[in-house]
Amino acid sequence: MADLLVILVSAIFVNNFVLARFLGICPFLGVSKKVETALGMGMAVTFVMTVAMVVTWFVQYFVLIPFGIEYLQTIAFILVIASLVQLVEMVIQKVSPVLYQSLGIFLPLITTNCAVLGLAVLSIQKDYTFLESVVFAIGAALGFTLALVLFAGLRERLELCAVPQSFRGTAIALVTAGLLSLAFMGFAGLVKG
Amino acid sequence: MSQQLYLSSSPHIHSGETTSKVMHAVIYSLLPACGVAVYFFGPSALSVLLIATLGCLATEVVCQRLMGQPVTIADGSAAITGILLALNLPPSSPWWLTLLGAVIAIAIGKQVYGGLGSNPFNPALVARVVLLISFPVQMTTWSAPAPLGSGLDLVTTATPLGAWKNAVMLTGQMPSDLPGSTADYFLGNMPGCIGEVSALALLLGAAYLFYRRILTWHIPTAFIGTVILLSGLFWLIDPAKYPNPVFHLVTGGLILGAFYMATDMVTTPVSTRGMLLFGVGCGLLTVLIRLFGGYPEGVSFAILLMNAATPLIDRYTRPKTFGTPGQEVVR
Amino acid sequence: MLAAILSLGCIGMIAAIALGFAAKKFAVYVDPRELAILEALPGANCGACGFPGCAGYAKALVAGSIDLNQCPPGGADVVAKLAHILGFEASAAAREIAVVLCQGDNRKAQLKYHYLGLEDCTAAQRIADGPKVCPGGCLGLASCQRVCPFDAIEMTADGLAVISREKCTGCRKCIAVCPRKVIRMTPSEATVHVLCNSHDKGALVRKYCQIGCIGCNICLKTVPDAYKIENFLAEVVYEHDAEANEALPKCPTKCIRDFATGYPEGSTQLLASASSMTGRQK
Amino acid sequence: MKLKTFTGGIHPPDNKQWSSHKAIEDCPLPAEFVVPLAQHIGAPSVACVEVGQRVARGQEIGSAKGFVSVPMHAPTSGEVIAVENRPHPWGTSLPAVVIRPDGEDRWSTELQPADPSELTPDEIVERVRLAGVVGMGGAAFPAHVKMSPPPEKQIHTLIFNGIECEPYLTADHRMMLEEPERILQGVALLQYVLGAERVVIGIEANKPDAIALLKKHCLETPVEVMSLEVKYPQGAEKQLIAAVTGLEVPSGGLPMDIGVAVHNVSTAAAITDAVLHGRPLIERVCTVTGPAIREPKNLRIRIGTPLSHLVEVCGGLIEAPGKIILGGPMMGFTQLGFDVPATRGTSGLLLLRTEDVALHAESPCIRCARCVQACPIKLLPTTIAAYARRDLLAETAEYCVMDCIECGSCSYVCPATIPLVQAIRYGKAAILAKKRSSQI
Repeated sequence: MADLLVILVSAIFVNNFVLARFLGICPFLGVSKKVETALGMGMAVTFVMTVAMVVTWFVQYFVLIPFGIEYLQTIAFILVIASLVQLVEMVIQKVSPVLYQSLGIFLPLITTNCAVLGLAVLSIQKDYTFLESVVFAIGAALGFTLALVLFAGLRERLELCAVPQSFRGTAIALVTAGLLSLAFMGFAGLVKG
Repeated sequence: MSQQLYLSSSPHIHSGETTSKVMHAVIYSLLPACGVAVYFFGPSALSVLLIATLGCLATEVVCQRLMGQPVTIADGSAAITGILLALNLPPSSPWWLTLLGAVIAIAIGKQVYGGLGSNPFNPALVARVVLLISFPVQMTTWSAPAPLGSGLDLVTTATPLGAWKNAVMLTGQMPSDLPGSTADYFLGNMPGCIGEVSALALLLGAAYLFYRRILTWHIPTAFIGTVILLSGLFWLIDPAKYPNPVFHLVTGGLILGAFYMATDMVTTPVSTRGMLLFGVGCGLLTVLIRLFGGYPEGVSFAILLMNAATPLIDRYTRPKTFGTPGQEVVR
Repeated sequence: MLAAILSLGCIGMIAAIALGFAAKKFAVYVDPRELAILEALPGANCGACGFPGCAGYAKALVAGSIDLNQCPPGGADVVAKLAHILGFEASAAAREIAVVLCQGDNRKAQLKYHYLGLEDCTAAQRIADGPKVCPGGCLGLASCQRVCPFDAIEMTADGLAVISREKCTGCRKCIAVCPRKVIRMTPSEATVHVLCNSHDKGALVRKYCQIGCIGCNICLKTVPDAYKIENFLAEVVYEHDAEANEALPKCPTKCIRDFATGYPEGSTQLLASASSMTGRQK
Repeated sequence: MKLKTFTGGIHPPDNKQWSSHKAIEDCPLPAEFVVPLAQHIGAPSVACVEVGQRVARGQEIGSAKGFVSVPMHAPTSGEVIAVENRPHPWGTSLPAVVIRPDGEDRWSTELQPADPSELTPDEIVERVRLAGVVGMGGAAFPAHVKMSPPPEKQIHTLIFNGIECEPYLTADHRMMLEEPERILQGVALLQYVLGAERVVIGIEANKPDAIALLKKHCLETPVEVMSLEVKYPQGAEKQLIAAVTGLEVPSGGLPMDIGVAVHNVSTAAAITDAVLHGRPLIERVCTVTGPAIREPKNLRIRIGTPLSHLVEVCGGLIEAPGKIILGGPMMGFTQLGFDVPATRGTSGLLLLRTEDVALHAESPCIRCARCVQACPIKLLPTTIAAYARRDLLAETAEYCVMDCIECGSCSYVCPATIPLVQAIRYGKAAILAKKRSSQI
């Protein structure tokens, strides 16, 4: 139980996917202009990460290892994750237009996101059990959401600031992301994860 | 006659308080702490103070010139950043480190965001954290104080918090011989950053700011209160391992942070509840990092992290508008 | 090797079948024309069409509830493309650009009072009808400049808005925001304009502005077809303005300007090229 | 004992020493009266006299148009010399009736005194309406509208506003000192009409003489004289209600929604005149003050007196003024010159020297939150202003811009001297314009 907590805290704060591992930077910069959309994106990522983790774990231990083809891990994971996300998107669009409006538009963005793939690869590397993998996925996703929402808040505020012309937009966003990452380094050593 | 007339929208009178008056008051309030630092650490502290302040002013001028904006160093905000940065550096900082810090603080911490009022993070803390991560050796080389006239030389030693952390890392126990007494810590007779050594001088300055109504009680109280409560809790659980709350209070940068860094208006929430929340957050993170983190001192990181959360805090702690029922409107 | 090919192939096959099945089973129809139109539009999301962004305009076009020529930034090119997509013949919308009908900057036109407060024309206009004596002149507080999505408006050092003839796309946002209605849409080929917006009598205009139209009728007498005068204010008749510039040297207050020869005084904008400015096709 | 008040607010120097000790003087008649037809909130009245017509003092010269409107009356007897657009304190030229006095100052014979004990509440309200009485605190909202709430909104508390929290102004203060009977008669009439159980006269603690005097007069009556903490904007309707009763007028609502009605003490005096003597509202007390005027005074002026005449009566100017303000310095309107007339809402004429005009250049917001602390409505003025200035109307509206009472507290305390109130007004106007255009 304590192990699971360590994994969770480590994934959220200490080894935050965005701010410490620098994974998933594309949606971090792309979908962080408004807090609402950032929250939506965070939920979408949480959902996809958890589902992808489950599927890739099974692929790893029931397909790749039995057949001795672990070297195809990356390709196999991309294949599985991409089609999974596509599938989920289509289903949501048809079944629940309301949910699709709030969540669905983000799904294509995460299809082959490095954060999702990185999560799968990392948890296999660390030899996590199934349960640990799922907790790790949730922690990573929550960390991603936290970073995204914090960042979106900052960017909303920057909209009202007199940022010099040459720094507007992505430039200042990257500077801010850097500083946010610096602040997160304060968590270093908090837990050994 | 109408040529001389001024017309404007109401109101037509003003309190007379201006940004530069506020900034200058903050500078005055920091002078006692600077004085104590120079007394205990001698010329090296003075040079760090001067280099940091002048460096900040110069960087501000260069940035504003480059961007074709009016130069506004007279408002005193850059000087405050410089002084606060110096107060957050070890007295033995080499000149290039101090200067680099000044440039980072103003250029990256402030001017790229559009100057005064736009920066989301406290510029002095941005610089301190960048330096701490980039130059850990220089930034953690501390000198024991050598009061003017005592004839002592500056000797390298560890800060009380650092000594505690080392001992706990090695033995899991509180060290038996922490340097100095609580009274020493309070007066400033201990190794540490230039500005964090004398709680007394900082409190004097803060009292002046309270008198001028530039500081409100919310953030310092919530910050320090949380630190005392939480560290007290751990102390009660295991006094052999965790230091008592007073130790937390007077060593390290808590007083400096709580009264001067966490109350930087630009980077903190505007509503009362927001300020309290901000202070509590700072306190929590400070204790967590101090007791369990890799760094012996967590005040800077805690404040920066809460700076990052400020827009969200502002958003969710809007005061209840007069005449609206119950819960405030949250988007 | 075989295992690798087979297992990956199987995974791929399963995914493909699932996706194919889902695509059929869960299909949601989106009009392909809508996507094509969105592609063709400039994508500035300026809102000049009156819809929230280009996507909204595209939807409305497909629904057939709106004309093709509602996108000024796109100009004739886009109209042609849209017509092609929707199967119409193009009815080219004439390109119009906005012109500030005033040259009375803070040096040439008198002020009523010193204005203190918000740097915004609408806000200033609410205080005793604005700080300029002239009831129609440019207030110079840059409301139009801030609202222009194309960075086409320059404020001179003496507080006069000047619109770039190259950058203006005719989106009319400045017209909507100007509290004095001193900006007007004109045919883009017309270069001669009477730059005054005051309907006051000549004697009064002379008192407060050095460069205002005093309604003296000289331009009308010089080139009768090209001008008309209403309420002491001359105006170019853009349908017959071929010889309008002949009145220029006669105008006693120099309130008529031919943009082919340059922008109003104080503007740092230069004519992009002589050919594009003087190229009045006949 | 801690005095009651509201939360938020500011403490500007009150500067009432210029005129608070000066007894009210009758202002001599000017050479010409300009009576604007729009002087109140609501529909302007319509001129019902012609050029050349002789009018008597108190005769109707503009008739009300609609329920939220009041008639206008001749301030003195004389000849109508013009009905045309004249400069108006609101900043533009608006229709006005111009009257040249004949010096006789003859009352109209149509005015009938009445015994209030024989009048029904409806008849009293009608007499108030015919007399054109409006709120005299500054907003000039027709009084009869406030006196006839819909039947489902029973008024339980009636508050009289003797706060006069605007710096410099002393007109209400002098009224309370010199004419307490007139005020209290009006108080009794209003209580009778509205049937309120509780009647409170709220006065700020900086007018101890007025508090003592009114307390003495109210000894035998159910009227309660309440001393309130000195704080601006205590005199704002919603803030006064909060201070006295602890109730909050709902956002977008009216005091009558929570069973409260607020009237100015001077309005009460005007109601007395209207009901007892049938006299319309043609005069009011106005404080002429400020560092640029030679002799600050409290003047009883006729409505329509040009400001230039007031300046003359007060000994002229010491120097050319930097700002001419109608009303108080916190919410008054600057004027282009002295050719505009005083209206029913003119509580003061304040003349500032050029050196008194706050000329600080605006600097960036440092988020010091003073505006947030000062706002009596608990808004975030700096945030609203920032959104409004960028024309982000949805966000502006969401931060409750429409609840702003434009008291000016935020601008007063802002160390960056940002024109917060003006930006908020701008945002409000833009939102209203958008609403209107979407309705059409």
